[in-house]
Amino acid sequence: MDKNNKYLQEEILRMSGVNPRKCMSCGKCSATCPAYDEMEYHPHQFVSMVKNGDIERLLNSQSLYRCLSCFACIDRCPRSVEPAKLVEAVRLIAIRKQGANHMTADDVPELLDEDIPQQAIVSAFRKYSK
Amino acid sequence: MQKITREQLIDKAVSLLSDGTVECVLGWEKGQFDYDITPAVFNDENELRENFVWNDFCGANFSKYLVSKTRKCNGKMLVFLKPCDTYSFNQLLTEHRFDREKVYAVGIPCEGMADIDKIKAACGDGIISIDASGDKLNVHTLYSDEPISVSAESVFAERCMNCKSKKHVAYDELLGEDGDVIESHRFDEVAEIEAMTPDERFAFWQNELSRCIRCNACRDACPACTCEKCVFDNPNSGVENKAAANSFEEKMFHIIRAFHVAGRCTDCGECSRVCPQHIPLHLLNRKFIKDINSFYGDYQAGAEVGTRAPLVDYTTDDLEPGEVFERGGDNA
Amino acid sequence: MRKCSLEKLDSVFAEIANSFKLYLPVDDKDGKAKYSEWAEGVKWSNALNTVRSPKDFFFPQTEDLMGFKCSGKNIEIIDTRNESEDFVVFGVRACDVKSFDILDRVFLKDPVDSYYSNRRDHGIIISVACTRPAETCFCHTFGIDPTEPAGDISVWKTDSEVFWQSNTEKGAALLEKLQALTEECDADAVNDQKEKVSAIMKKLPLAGLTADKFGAGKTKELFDAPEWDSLSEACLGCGTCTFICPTCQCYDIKDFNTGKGVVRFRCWDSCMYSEFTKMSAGQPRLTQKERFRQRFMHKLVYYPENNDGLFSCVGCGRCLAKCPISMNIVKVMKTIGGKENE
Amino acid sequence: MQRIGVFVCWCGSNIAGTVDVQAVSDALKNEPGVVFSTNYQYMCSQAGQDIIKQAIAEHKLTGIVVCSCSPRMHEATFRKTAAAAGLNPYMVEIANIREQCSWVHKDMPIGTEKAIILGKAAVAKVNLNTPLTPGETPVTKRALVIGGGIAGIQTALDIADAGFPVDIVEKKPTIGGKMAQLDKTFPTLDCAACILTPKMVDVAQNDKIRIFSYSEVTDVKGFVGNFDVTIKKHARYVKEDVCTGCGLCTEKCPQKKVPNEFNLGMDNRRAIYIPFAQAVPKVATIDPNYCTMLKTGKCGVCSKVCTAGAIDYKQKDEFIEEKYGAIVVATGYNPISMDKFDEFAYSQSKDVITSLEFERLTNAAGPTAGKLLRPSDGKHPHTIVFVQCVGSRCDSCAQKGKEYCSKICCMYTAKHAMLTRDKYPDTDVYVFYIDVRTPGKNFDEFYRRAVEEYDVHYVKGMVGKVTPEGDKLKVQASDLLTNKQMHIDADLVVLAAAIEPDKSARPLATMLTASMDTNDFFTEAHPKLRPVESPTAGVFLSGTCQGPKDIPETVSQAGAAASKVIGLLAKDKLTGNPCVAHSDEWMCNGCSSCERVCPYGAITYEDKEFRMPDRTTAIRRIAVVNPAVCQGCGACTVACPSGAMDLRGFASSQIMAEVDAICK
Amino acid sequence: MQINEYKPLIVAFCCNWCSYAGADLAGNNRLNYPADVKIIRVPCSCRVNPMFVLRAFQRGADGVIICGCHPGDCHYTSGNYFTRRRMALLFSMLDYLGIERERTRVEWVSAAEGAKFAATMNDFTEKVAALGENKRLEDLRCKR
Repeated sequence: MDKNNKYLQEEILRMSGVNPRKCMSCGKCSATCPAYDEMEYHPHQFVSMVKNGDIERLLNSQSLYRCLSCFACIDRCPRSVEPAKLVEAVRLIAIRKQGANHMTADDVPELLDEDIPQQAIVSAFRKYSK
Repeated sequence: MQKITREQLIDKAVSLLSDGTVECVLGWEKGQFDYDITPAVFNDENELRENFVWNDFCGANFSKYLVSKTRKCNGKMLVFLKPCDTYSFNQLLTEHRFDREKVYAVGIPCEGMADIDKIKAACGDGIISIDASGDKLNVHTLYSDEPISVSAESVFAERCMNCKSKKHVAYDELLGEDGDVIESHRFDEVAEIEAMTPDERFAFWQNELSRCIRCNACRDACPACTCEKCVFDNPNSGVENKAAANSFEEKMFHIIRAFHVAGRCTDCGECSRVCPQHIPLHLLNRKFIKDINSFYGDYQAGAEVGTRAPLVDYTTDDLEPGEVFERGGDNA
Repeated sequence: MRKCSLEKLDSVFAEIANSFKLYLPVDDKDGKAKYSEWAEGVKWSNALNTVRSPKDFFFPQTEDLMGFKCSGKNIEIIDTRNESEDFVVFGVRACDVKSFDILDRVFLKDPVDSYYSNRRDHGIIISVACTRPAETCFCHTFGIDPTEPAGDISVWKTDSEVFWQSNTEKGAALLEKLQALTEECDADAVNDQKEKVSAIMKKLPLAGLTADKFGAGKTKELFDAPEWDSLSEACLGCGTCTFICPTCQCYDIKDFNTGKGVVRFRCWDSCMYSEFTKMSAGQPRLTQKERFRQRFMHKLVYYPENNDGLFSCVGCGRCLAKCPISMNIVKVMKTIGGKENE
Repeated sequence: MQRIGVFVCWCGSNIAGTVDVQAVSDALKNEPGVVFSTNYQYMCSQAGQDIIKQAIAEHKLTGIVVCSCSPRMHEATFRKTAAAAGLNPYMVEIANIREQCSWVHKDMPIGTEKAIILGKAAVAKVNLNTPLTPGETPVTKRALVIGGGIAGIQTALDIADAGFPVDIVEKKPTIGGKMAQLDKTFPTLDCAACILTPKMVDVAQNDKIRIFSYSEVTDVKGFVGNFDVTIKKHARYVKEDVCTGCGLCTEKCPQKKVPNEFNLGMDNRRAIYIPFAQAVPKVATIDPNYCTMLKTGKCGVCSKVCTAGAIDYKQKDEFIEEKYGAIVVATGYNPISMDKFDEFAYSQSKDVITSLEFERLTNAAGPTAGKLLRPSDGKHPHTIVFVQCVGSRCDSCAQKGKEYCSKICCMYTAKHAMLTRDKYPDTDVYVFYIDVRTPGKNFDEFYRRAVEEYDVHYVKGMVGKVTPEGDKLKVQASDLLTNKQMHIDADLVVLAAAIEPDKSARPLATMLTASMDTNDFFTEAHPKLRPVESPTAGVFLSGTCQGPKDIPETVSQAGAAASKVIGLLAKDKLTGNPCVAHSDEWMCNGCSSCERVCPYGAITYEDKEFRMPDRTTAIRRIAVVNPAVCQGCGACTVACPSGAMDLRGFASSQIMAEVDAICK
Repeated sequence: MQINEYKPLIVAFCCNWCSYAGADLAGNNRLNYPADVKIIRVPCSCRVNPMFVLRAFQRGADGVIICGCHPGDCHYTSGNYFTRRRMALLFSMLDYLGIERERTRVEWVSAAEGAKFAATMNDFTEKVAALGENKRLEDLRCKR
């Protein structure tokens, strides 16, 4: 694991309070995820990628923004790993990277369509309005 | 001044004696002066009328006597219990130290007892007589022509100033009115000591405990110290000692004594009352009571019969010994 | 007789303290007097008497007698004695001075207790006459005059002056050293005071108390008195009376294993304790009544029997003030001694 | 004064490498009581032990100190050595100068100094040792088995086989337990009933075994070898000895709408019932919650049809008191409730079932007579989804399931999948798994057969949610290996629910003063070396009350527990641990402090007459320790304010002597 | 590290089932800790009477540590729960009397925690050494 990934990993773990080592790779998070098909990396992969320090790849993936923050994975996870919190933390890392946002708040309205859940819109504005 | 009168108590005792309810009466016997009152057993009306007293100096806690006296007595014994005495009474019952069937307990209200040393400090030596009127005590001395008047409250014994309860928790019969448990400030002094630095605390206790002459009055008067044989009298216990040999022995004695009564001490204050050296021994016992309350929840020994004392009880999530200092407020 | 002004007293103390360790009654933070070593700034207590008696100076509560050390299977004896320092005790009341006589008859009788006798030899007692006896005082019962205290030097204190009179050679020698700070005087002021105090003594509640019913030869009469039962009824069996008593002289000798050796020490013991004089066959006095009786019979009958009628109580009144249950020798004397004592 | 021998072991260079053993034996020679001191290369060797024996004889030793390895290692060895030489074995003390000295310190002078101090402490202790003789108590030669499942049955049979009487207490009307509800058993697929019911008959016919069915244990007193047990026999309103088990009443009873617990509520029974055809005892039982006669006093049909006259509406609960020498706990398990797993729609759809329900559905004696039909509409299911680890292996924070692996689910799910495919080749069977765990004889082969021969679709991944939609169950799951989310329209979803100890176990453990872990499984006396004993002497563990296990494992544990019981009952007397508490009756206050801290209930009180020092007599309450029950923890010794309570072998004086010696 | 550091005397009461075995394990694994620590074997931590603790101080110990099974793991089910209460109160009282709180400790060490045992002893010894000689609970007779 390179230095940057290591640093990012520590930051993510600290911010999220998640211990990915508790994951037993059952995949229930991915099984339950409503945005699964939108994602390049799925919730269980999120967990294992954070665990393995494969953060850069995660940061560069659009999957990050496909998570609806519905927290179904948190609710269902038998090991209390809480993948959504990891997603949240990785997003924060992206936000904190000055100018590294893949889009801004202004880009959001354009992307809106009727199928997007309300939760996702709120979530998007929360992320990009600052 | 006590609200209930000597005559009321004597009448009650006489009627219980004459109807055969009790065989004898454990009460207070008058002394040389108005203040040196001795616990005594009265067997008939004459003795009662002649020698029984009830005044502001009847502080002695009778509960402890029941352990030995009920063993000797065949029938029932009448005992007068002040509110604070009833706690000791219950605690002794919890520990099966006497036969409840052999006791007829009459609860009597108490307005607080006077500390003769405080009176002497206020009025000087040579006290010839003390009479009570209202909330004043009039003290006649050899050295003043007029009686010196002091308010009863100003000469209350320490335990009465910090009275924890005017409620009787045990009795067969109650004379006068029952009172309530009182929000007292009895832990303030403990908190003050806790607030000192360790060095100050050590100096404080070194000064107090070094005065100990190991007369054992505290132990022998204590209603919780009813051991058939005290470890400090038992040569096989490894801690036996007759006299204060050095400062360690004093600490050992007082720590272990306080520990042995921890969770059982009702805070009756007899230890401090009887100490000829005026060591504030109640502050050791109260420390344990305060700790128990804050670590394991409020507990008043003797409030009920049959409760489990905190030291013979536990919960699985009790605090760790290392945490006591955080909980007790870190003052060091 | 010599005198000095009250203001000069500290200089006198300083002068004495130049040559001796000087102990005198000093108030502690609770206002209770106790014997403490004098040093600059230490004030003599106004209290009538100390809580503990001065017998500690000659017969301390605990005292190491000797030590021994085992190395391998050998025993080496170690001298631990330290009672060879000269000292002065100031402010001893008449009753307490008398108590030394009583202790002397025990410890200085053959075989002489050398620990006690050494301390006696090295100690100078400066007594002080009483001016304000308390209600608990009954020294007169035993023929003690509180206005005429014995000791190596007797002292009377008036409102403005302190009067000194030596009674022994030791006393005279010490007074000699105080020549510069004191002046020769007559005894008028002292006599005045004596008269006044004697008048007060007659008004004391215990003025009429006598020990006539007690003394040598009364054992048979008093031993089985029925009153012992009720008197001892409330006794807790603590050692307060014994340990504050100026004349109680019982002790126990014990070995303390320090791990590095053994210290043989003696400490006060009390006949009120259930373990007192316990032997392999058990205790001779099994009940508190017997132990209680022992204490008072000893003071009032056995001791006089062995010591020319001298009672082993000096009427200091400490036990009257300190007994947790207010049972004391006066109550015993009045109850056993019959009505005429009241 | 003792005559003590000191024996310093070199343990080759283990001790001698860091400790000057000669210096140690020389130094200890001068300690009080020591009359002999030596050192030797290996004290535990035969030659070393001979040195000890010889010295005991030669120097008339009354106590010995061995400075060697940990007492946990060789205390027993040296005690035997002493005993062989005629010395009381409890006159031996070990100074641990290996594990706690030579192995943790590098410096020779420091190690030597510490070894001497540890030796001195041991000498100081031995000086105060007294010869101890273990107490003896008689053994009641009867065993109690609590629980009549396969574990209890096997234990009882084995004990009875050795000639000891056994009682089985079963809270249900029949013995048989969970195994009676099962269809086939893995990995051999023999029919559960075919192998269980003969054993149940054996139990019924064994004259050494009594069955208390429909009964519970309500009180346990006493201790190993001498338990006094109260058994509450619930009124079944049928005279057990009269009922012939003809079953006529169960057909005539007009109250037909009682959920049949034996079929997990998937069909109904009558208010008077026999749980299943092979029940033992085969006796009808009236369910007082549903019986019209018992509730309203009107009906009495069963009584009328019973030709034997076995019905007794006035029957009362009966309490039986019996003495036992040993108690075996075999209280078994239950599947956990699915209430907290809403995502699987268990409460929303009848077609989401647990594996135990699946057993009943496929059992020939079950509600569908063995045909696999959907509970909702009785149709034949085509797509069946099995979900493993439902409630097992959960994180404790989630507070939904259990942290442990339920152990049996992988195998029974493979069995279910295989049997389904075997019987109904037209079905699609999916098994969603996290891991497949098959450590057992022929287990993995069995699982592979399901995959390879029966084409069961094993998918690595978990089901995320199940949504009933029409007559289908929409199953959304992940397939981790192909990294796809799967959507299956299933007809039946079977949940492999975690198993948990029976609810009756916790109060029973309290009665037995047996300890439990946080999951309410009984704890073993030692997890490896004493796996079928509870830490409470005389209480043994059989089956799933100790932890999840399958039938063969349960049966072998049952046999092991039985052999432990037989070993106990075969003794006429029990010798106890002599290092127990004892109370000095002269000092005891009778205050009950000790009793309150005793975890074993070893302390009782009695009123005893004493001749007091003042020559009067007094009745005093004093504590009495039962040495057979006391385990020697010493909690009472500190609770006792007067110091009346002391512990043999670890007396206060001995511990203080050690303290003194160390602090010299 | 300080040179000429005070060598304290530490008395460690260890329960037979967990902590004593933990100490043995520390030995098996050759985990060093100061020889100042002397272990006394007791059946259970609940066998430790406060009198023993004071006795150790009287006789010259500078620190006393009591080790038992982790709460819930007591070989005797509940012994260490009582220890926990007793020692919590005792230590609080000693602190109240002005005696240094670092001189006493209770630590739960299982039979598997050899490393924890050694680490605990290293840490405790270091803390007690920093306090120096026990002056506040000493018995001068035992110092000669």
